[in-house]
Order: sequence, then structure tokens, then C-alpha cells
Amino acid sequence: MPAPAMTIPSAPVLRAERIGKTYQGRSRLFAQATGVTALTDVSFEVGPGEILGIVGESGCGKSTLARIIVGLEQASAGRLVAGDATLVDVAAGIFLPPAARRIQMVFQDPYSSLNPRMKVGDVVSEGLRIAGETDRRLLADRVAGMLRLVGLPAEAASRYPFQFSGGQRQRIGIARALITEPRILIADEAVSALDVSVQMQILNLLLDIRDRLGIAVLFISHDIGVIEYLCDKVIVLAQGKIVESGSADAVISKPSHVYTKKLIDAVPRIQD
Amino acid sequence: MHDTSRIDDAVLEADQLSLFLRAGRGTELKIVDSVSFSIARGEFYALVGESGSGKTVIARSLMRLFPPNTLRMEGRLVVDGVDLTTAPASRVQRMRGRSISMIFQEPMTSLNPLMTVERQIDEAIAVVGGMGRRERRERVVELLADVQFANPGSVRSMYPHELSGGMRQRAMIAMALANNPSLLIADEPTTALDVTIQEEILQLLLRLRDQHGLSILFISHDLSLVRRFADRIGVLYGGVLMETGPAHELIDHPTHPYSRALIDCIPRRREAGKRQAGIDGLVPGVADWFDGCRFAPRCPRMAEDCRHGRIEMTPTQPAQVARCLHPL
Amino acid sequence: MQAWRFLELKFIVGVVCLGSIIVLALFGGLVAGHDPNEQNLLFALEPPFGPEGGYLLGTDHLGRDLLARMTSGARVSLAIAGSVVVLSGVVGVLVGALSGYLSGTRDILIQKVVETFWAFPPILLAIAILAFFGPSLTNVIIALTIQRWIPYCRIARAQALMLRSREYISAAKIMGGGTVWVLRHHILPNLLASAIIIGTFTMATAILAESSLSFLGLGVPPSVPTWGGMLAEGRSYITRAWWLAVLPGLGIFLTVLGLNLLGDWMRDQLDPKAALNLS
Amino acid sequence: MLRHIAGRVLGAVPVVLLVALGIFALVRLAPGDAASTLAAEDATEADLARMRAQWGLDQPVLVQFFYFLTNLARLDFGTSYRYHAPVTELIGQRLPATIELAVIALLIAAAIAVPLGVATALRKGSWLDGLGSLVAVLGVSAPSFWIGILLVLFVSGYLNLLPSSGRIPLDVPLREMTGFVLIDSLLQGQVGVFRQGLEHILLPATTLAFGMIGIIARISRSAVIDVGQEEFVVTAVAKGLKRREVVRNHLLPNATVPIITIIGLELGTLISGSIVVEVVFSWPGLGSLLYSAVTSRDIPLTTGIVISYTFIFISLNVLVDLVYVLIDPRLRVGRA
Repeated sequence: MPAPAMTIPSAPVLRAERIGKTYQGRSRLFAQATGVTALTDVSFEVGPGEILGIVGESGCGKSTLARIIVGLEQASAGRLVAGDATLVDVAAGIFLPPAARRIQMVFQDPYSSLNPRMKVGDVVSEGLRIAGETDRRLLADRVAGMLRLVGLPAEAASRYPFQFSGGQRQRIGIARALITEPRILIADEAVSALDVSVQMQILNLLLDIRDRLGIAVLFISHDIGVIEYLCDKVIVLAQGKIVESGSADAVISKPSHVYTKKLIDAVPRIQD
Repeated sequence: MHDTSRIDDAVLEADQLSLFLRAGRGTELKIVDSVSFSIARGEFYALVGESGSGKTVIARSLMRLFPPNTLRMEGRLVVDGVDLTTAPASRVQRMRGRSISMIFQEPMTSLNPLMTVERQIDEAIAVVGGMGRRERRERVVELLADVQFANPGSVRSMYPHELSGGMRQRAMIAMALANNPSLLIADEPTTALDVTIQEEILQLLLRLRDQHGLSILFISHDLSLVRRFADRIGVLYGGVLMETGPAHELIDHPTHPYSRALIDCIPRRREAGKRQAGIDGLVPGVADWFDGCRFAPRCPRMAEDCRHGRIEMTPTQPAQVARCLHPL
Repeated sequence: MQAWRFLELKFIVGVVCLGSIIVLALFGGLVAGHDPNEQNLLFALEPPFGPEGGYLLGTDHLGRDLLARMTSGARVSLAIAGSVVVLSGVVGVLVGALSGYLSGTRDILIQKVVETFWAFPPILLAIAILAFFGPSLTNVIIALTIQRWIPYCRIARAQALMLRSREYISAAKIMGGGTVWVLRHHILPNLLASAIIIGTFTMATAILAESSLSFLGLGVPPSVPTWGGMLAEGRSYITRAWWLAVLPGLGIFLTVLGLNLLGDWMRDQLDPKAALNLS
Repeated sequence: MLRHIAGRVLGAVPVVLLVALGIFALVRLAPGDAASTLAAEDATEADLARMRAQWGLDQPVLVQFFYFLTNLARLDFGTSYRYHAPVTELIGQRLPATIELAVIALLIAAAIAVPLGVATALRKGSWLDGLGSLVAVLGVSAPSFWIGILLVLFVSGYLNLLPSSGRIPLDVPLREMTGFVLIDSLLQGQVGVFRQGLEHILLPATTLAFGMIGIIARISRSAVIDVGQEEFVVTAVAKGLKRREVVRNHLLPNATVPIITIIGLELGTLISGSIVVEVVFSWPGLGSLLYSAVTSRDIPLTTGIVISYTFIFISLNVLVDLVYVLIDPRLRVGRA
């Protein structure tokens, strides 16, 4: 069943308008300070329950974009609007703090994304605890609910991350991201470090969660196959610019931009 | 044994090869269990598997790249007529860089940061000896040109940190080819690289294979990649070779349920509302091997007899063999 | 197998060395039966287990009980080194963690300060401080702490720098975790193990430094017997009374050896890579 | 490369200024009026007045710091109260003895420790390795002055093999040229004096080297082991190089950086250790001068020596950093 959001046109959950990012070079003794441009004029929209794929090779700016959206880095230009809330407006000097944006992230490395010294229960409940929740019963209930949602047993809460496999750890990371009820989930190369058999489990979990919670997902990947499987829409980034965007089917089966073509041709796919 | 894909003109032949790693305190772990395959001259053979399948251990055992007394080999592993399971250390030493050479996953860390590209390649050439300084210098340039450096003269004097990832890997390949080896082992050589560079490196390997009659043992986790470039494929799971055969046949018509499931896991275009099935469960750990088929607990075709005893390789297609009692 | 035994050996010998000094500090005075400063010239330079006067470890050139003086030396050394370790540990770990986590300009400024303290050769700054401010217990502790927080700071900073790019810290920040939250829940707990190990080695160097200062007459006031001071005083008599040279030095040596062995042992325990190297 | 060197040298400037400020603050913060602290105990009112004028103590603090800096730049540390001579001159007389001792000690330490560390790393887990770590832990645990006293007791006292104090016997005539006994004696062709100088320096230098051997050996060992786990070593083996070639061309050059680092760090131990060792062996260097300055509360001399030691230490550290540039092409060639 397709996600209902795909058919009903509605206001975007997230709208990015001409996002730009320039890194200020450090001025050195014998050299002029030079800026490095990581992103230029990146604009896109994500509707409710939509999965937007962001594709590109390393250094194309896709991770910078993710960090700007969640608030780990500041954009140097542009606006970011979620529903009726302005998250970022560089011109007006608005930079909403990360927690207020209600955007959460799932990371690439299943090992460094979980604090090895924290029990899984504490990992998953961290967002609520940061927000000031101290009621242990309530926290335990919420954690159990989240673990169930991502397909882990409730007992997992009392164990440590190292007792889980890579795929299970990604599930824990997803539970942690979802416990604060974000409106958008960003997955930054979230399945790249996993074996293929596990990768499919996590992709399907993301689809399930989207269907169940109606949450919008930004899925960042270098893997065209994964994007093709998971995403409704896709944008292709090269050197900080969007070179192509559209529905995933259209972009991947009939790429119009040279770079996209080259990228897609380079990726061997099983069906061709 | 019953390997129908066995070739007379084999550069490498593994026959019932088992590998054990000593884990200290007198215990050893069986990492690889009775694997048989062979590689013909000029053939591009890919060993594919998920993490923990034993593919890297097989690659490294070919050169005995393990600390002394940590690896034990059983069965036969013949390269260029020398059985590596019984050959003395000095014999293996003499094969490195001459009969067999190797490139690795991380081209950055695989090159010595303090030496120029030329010195590192020169060192590899000098292993054989018999060439003067001038000759070796010319050979370095020739090798660099061979791996498609547009300007070998200037690359020569560069240090690894001045090269990009793809260039480093090409320098590694140049070094590996220094003494015209018969077998090149490539251990996930493109995993750390961008897809467009990956394409470039693989095209280069194919060209070198054709030019020099080089045999390539390519280790990978990426089935779609090897289908495009390899001649034949071996699918490893839990230290066991599950199936081997010509690349296209094996991937388009796998006969082992594991190969089938693995291929079905590769994400592709999805009809709205449909899902591809993953493989449930986990890869078994090296420390807790069990009897019967390693894949049985996760296998949709599992029957009672899959749980016991040894399962031998049997031909399932004219050119395919699989270790399965109930092949597709 | 052998590696395992060697590891345990480190632990056992370390505990025995350090334990014997702690026992000396706690109970040595009870056995001695003399005041450490009580002079009895009749029994001057009495050898250990000597027949006369009941001096278990002999006497010095003024006939003072060596066991009582050794006890005092142990107490002074352990007390000073203990205070130095705790003080420098708290300061160093906090400053280092903050510096590494914040990074940027604030980190550079903090590192300039660190570099300045580190620009003095070790001990020299302590000598200067004590020379200008006069020897006292507090001054010795300050003089020894002033450079000893830096190893903690460096390691804590390096680890914090490494940790801050960990994805779980990004996750905490996205969920609204501020500097204090991240330091308390993600950085400091991960620093604890190395802080304890550095602490053990720091205590060893603090004891060596304290005894060097006492040897130079810059430690605690001379009315309090210390190992370093005893060696300095006994130096002129060593050819006649070897125990004056051997015993106080042995006290320092055993304490420092015990600490170094325990530190080594702990490091091997906690660092899987180092342990792997051994086996 | 030039940029790197310039950067490193200029980077030391703020540290030098901060260090100067620190020493200035130390002198200022010392209890009592700065002039009476700076003066010797038996100084008269006239002495104090002269001091105040000389150091400009009636001026604001910033001006005083400026005076302090200019004096420092002119290498003018005032006059010693104990020796009634300019501090700079006294330091100049004693410096060669200290440098001679430190260099010989460092040579002894490095000559023993680096091969020991490398050998134990290459034979990890053997009896040699066990012995090496035993030597290392014993070396760092024994206080140098104790080792010195024990050596004096046994080698000089009981066995009467080597002299226990001084640089050369007092009655030996040696015209001072460089101030280094070992060099002067050779320059003047006095082989006998050279031998005596060597005999005198052997015990203190060994004592000083003792503590460093453990640390340098341990770091060299772990440096070689760490490099041994690098992927390029596997490449070198896979190329078909012999073990000897792998060690010589790949392991050792890459282990040099951490080894140089630790030797650089040990320069600090060398300096502070030399103070105590000089006192034990009555070695007429900067350390024993500091000892007598401190015990006689000779503040100008103390300040001067502390500053000299510190600036020598800073310069040595800069020098060590520059050695890296020679070793590591990543620092030499511009691209990051």
C-alpha cells in the first residue's frame, strides 16, 4: 500500500530554500583566508510520509546538508521551514536550537553511534531525559514501546550495545531517534555499513515506520539501488549543488543530467 | 572433489581447504571449512560473502600474511604448482610478489607514507633482482603508465599523501604487477572508493587481465559488482563455500537457497506497497559452528536432513556446484 | 599463557610493594617506640637489627630511630602525592575535557596556557616556587600540582576531541543535550578509566619529585622527616653506615615501583590492544 | 617546509612571553616586598634602594614587566649576592658542564634504550621482552639521586673504581677553550686529561641516563609494535621483501617519529634530573649552582638560572619539532 501522503497533496513537512554553506578558511601567516563552498542554493520539499533520497559521491555535501537540517551546523544562506515553523532563516538571523526542530537522525556507523558505556534503555530514553523527564516508570514504558516498534525485545533495555549485532544496533539508533516523536527522520548512510541481508531488514523497518507513523524521511546514500528501493523522490548532489531532482523512478531510469547518468552507470545493478 | 568447474590450466587450486586460527591457550578456531575452487589462467574469480564469511582469511592465507604460528592449513592450496599448505616458509616468501601479489581495501594505509611512489615500486622490482638501477627506473615508469597514469614521470616522485584514493590504488596495482605475477589477489580494493572511481579501477583490472593473462582473485561483498566484472563467482557463508559457478549463471539462476536469498536482498526498484524479503536471523559466529548446513537455521527450504553430517559439493547445473541437499 | 602470568605477576608484586609501604605508614610508628626526632647520640649510627637500644632499622648520625623516621617519610610522601593526584586529576580532566569538547578558539587559548606550564622543565618550576615562597606542606602540594594536571589535561583533551565526533554525541546534541549534559553523560564517563591509570603513574612521579625536593632541602620543613631529606642528611655517612643510603631510597623505590606496576597492570586490563600485544 | 619551520618558531613566541610573565609574576607574588625578596638576607637599606632603582620597583606593574623583559632580552639578570658577580657570567661559566653531562647521558640512554626497545618489539613475548620490561619498570621507579648515592657507595666507595665528584681532578691544568672538558682536552692533545674527564663523567651520566632508559625503551617498543600493525607493513611483506628489509625500510623509519618525540620529552627529565645528579656528584654545572643559589636565598641568581633552563628547554623542543620536518614528507610538502 502506498503511503497516503503520496496521493494527497499537502503542505510540505520540510521546505529548504536556497540553502548555502561556506566554510571560512582559517587565515594563515603566509596565506590569504579562502572560503570553501560546501553547498549552493539547495532547495527541496518533503511532504508528510514522504521519503526523499539524497544521492551523491563523497564530498558532494550531502552530509553537510543533513547536519545543517538537524542544527549541528549553521547554514550560511537560505531558509528552512517545517510546517508553519521557521527553523532557519539566515537573513533574519533565526537558528532554532536542534531540540526545538523536532528532527532526529540515524547515523552510519552502528558502532560509534551508541555510547558503549550506556545501557540500551538509557540510550533510547536519552532524548526524553534531556528534555527533563525523570519518571522512571514512564521512561521504561516508553523505551519498551520504542523497542517493540523497531522489532527488539523489551529485555534489550537492560543490556549494553556491544551485546548486539550491527543491524540490531541500527534498530536501537532508530528507537532513540523516534522516542522524541520527531516530524522528520534523517538517515545518513544508515545502511551502508551493514551486510546486504541485514540491510534489507533495516530498509523494510524504515518503510514500516513511515507507514505506521506517517513520518517524513530524508535518506542520504551513495547507493543507487538502496535509493531506488526506498525513496519516493530523489535529489542528486554534485559539488554542493542539486544537479537533478524528481521522482526516484524517473531520475534513476531516465537520468537527464550527465553527472547523474555517469553515477548511475557506474553503479552495477543486478537487473541490468 | 566433485568440482565440475575444475580446470586443467589452473593457476590456483584449493581442494578441501580448511583454515584454523590459533586463539591462544591451545585452542583454535576453524575459520574456513573444506573450501574447494580453482582459478584458470587469465580468469577473474570473485569470492563473495558477508562479514564473517572467511573471504579475507582465504585471501590472506594465500600469502600466509599472518603472524607466525597463528594459521594452520588443512587440505590443498596449490598456486603455480606449489602446495601452500605444506610449503616451507622460505618457499612462500619467494612466491610473494613474484607468483602472487596483492592489493588491499585501504589504499591510504597500504602505502608507506614516508616513501615516494617510485621507491615503493622499485623495492618490489628489486625483490627479483638482476636489474640495474637505470633499468628499474624505466620499469617503474612503464608500470605507472601501464596503470594509466597520464604523467608517470611526475607521479613517480610523489608521496602517497599527494595522491587521491583512486591514484593510490593504481599505484598499489603498479607495485603488485612489478614482477608479472600469475595471480593477483584483490581484497575489496574498491570498497573505500567512490563508485565512479570503482568503475575505473575495475576496468583497469580487466584490461591488465587481458593484456598479461593475469588471474585475479577478487574478494567482495557486492554481488551486483562481481556479476558485472567477474568470470566466475564463489559464494561463501560462515566459512563454507556454498556455491560456485559462472558469474551470470550463478546470479541469474542460483541453485543454493543462500545464494538465492542473498541475491533477493539486493535492493532494486520496488512496486508500490511491495517488499523484498531480507534474510531473517543472524550470521552464525565463528566460535559456535554447528553440524550440517550452516545456513539451515535461516533457510526457507530447510529439511530434517540439513541439520546433520557433512554436506558435499554436488553439481547442480552444467557449470555450477552447490553444497546443498535440496537445491533449487 | 605466559603473558597471563606476567600480568598477574605485575599485580601481585605491585600490591606487595605498595601494601608494605602503606602498612609502614599506618603501623610503623607503633613498632618503633621512639619519636622520629628523638636524638640519642649514644646510639648513633646503630646498624639495623643492632643489639643495642632496640632500634629495629638502626639509627642515623644523631641516634634517631630510622624506623620511626621511615614511617614519617612514608606518611609525608603518601599524603603529599595523594593530594597532588586528586587535585591535578580533577583540574586536568575537567579542563582537558572542556578544551577538547569545545574546540575552536577556546581550545587554542586553553592549550596556550597548557603549553606555557609545560614549557618549564619538570621540577624546575616547583623548585622556583618553593625557592620564592618558602617550603611548607601547602607550597609543596601546589608546586607539584602546577605541572601535574597537564598529562591528565592532554589525554582528556585528546580523548574528548576523538569522542566529540562520535555519532552518539551528535545524537545527544540533536536531542538538545548541552555542553554540561554531553560532558557528564558521554565524555567524562569515557575518560574515567584513563584518568585512573594516569593517576597511578602521576602518583609515582609525584613521589619521586617530592623526594627530590626534600633531597634538595625544598620539601616540607626539616622538622618533619622525609625520605629525600634522610638521604640528603645521611649522604656524608654512607661509607660508615650503608643503611642510611639504602633504606630511605628503598622506601621511595618500593612505593614508586608498586604504583608503576599497578598502573601497568591496569592499563593492560583496560586497553584491549595492549593486552593483545602481549598475548 | 619553510612555512612550517617559521610557523613553529613563531608559535613559540607567545609561549616565551607567557613564561616570562609567569616568572615575573612568581617573583612579584613572593611574600614580602619584592625588593627585600630579591635582596639577600644581609642586604642593607642602601642595597634595597639600589635594587628598587635597578628593577624599577617604584614604577607601575606593567612598566616593571617591560623592564623585566628588556633586561631579559639583554641577558641581564642582575648580580648574584652570594658570588658578587653578574648572574649571566656565572651561568655562562657553568653551562658547558651541564650540557656536557646531559649530552653524554642522552647518548648513553639512547644507545641502550632504542636498540632494546626495537629488539623487544621484534621479539615480542620472548624472555628478552620480559627482561626489557623489567629493566624499564625498575629504571623509572628508582629515584636518580638514590641510584647516584648507591653508585658512589659501591663503585667509588667499596670498589674504588671511578671518581665520585667533580669534572677533573683539581690539580690537572686544562686551558679553557670551549668549556667542554672532553673537547678542550682533545683539542689540546691531552689524552690523559680526556680519559680522566671521561672517568669523572661516567658515573653521573650513567645515573642520569638510568631513569630515561626505561621510558625510551618502552616507547620505542610500542612505536615499533604499532607500526608493525599498519597495513603498509603487510603490503611490504606481500611484495616479497625479506623480514630484514621490511624492518629496515618500513618499520623503523615510521617508528622514528614517536621515538624522536619521546626523546624530546625526555629532555625535560634530563634537565630536571641533572639538577639533582649534579648535587649528588658535586658536578660544577648549572644544577649545583641553582642548588647553592636556592639554599643561600640568592634570588637574582635563582631567577636567572630558572629562566636559562626554561629557555633552553623551549628551544630544544622547537628543535625536536623541526626534526620531524626532515623525517616526514607530509610536513615537508605543502598539500594536506
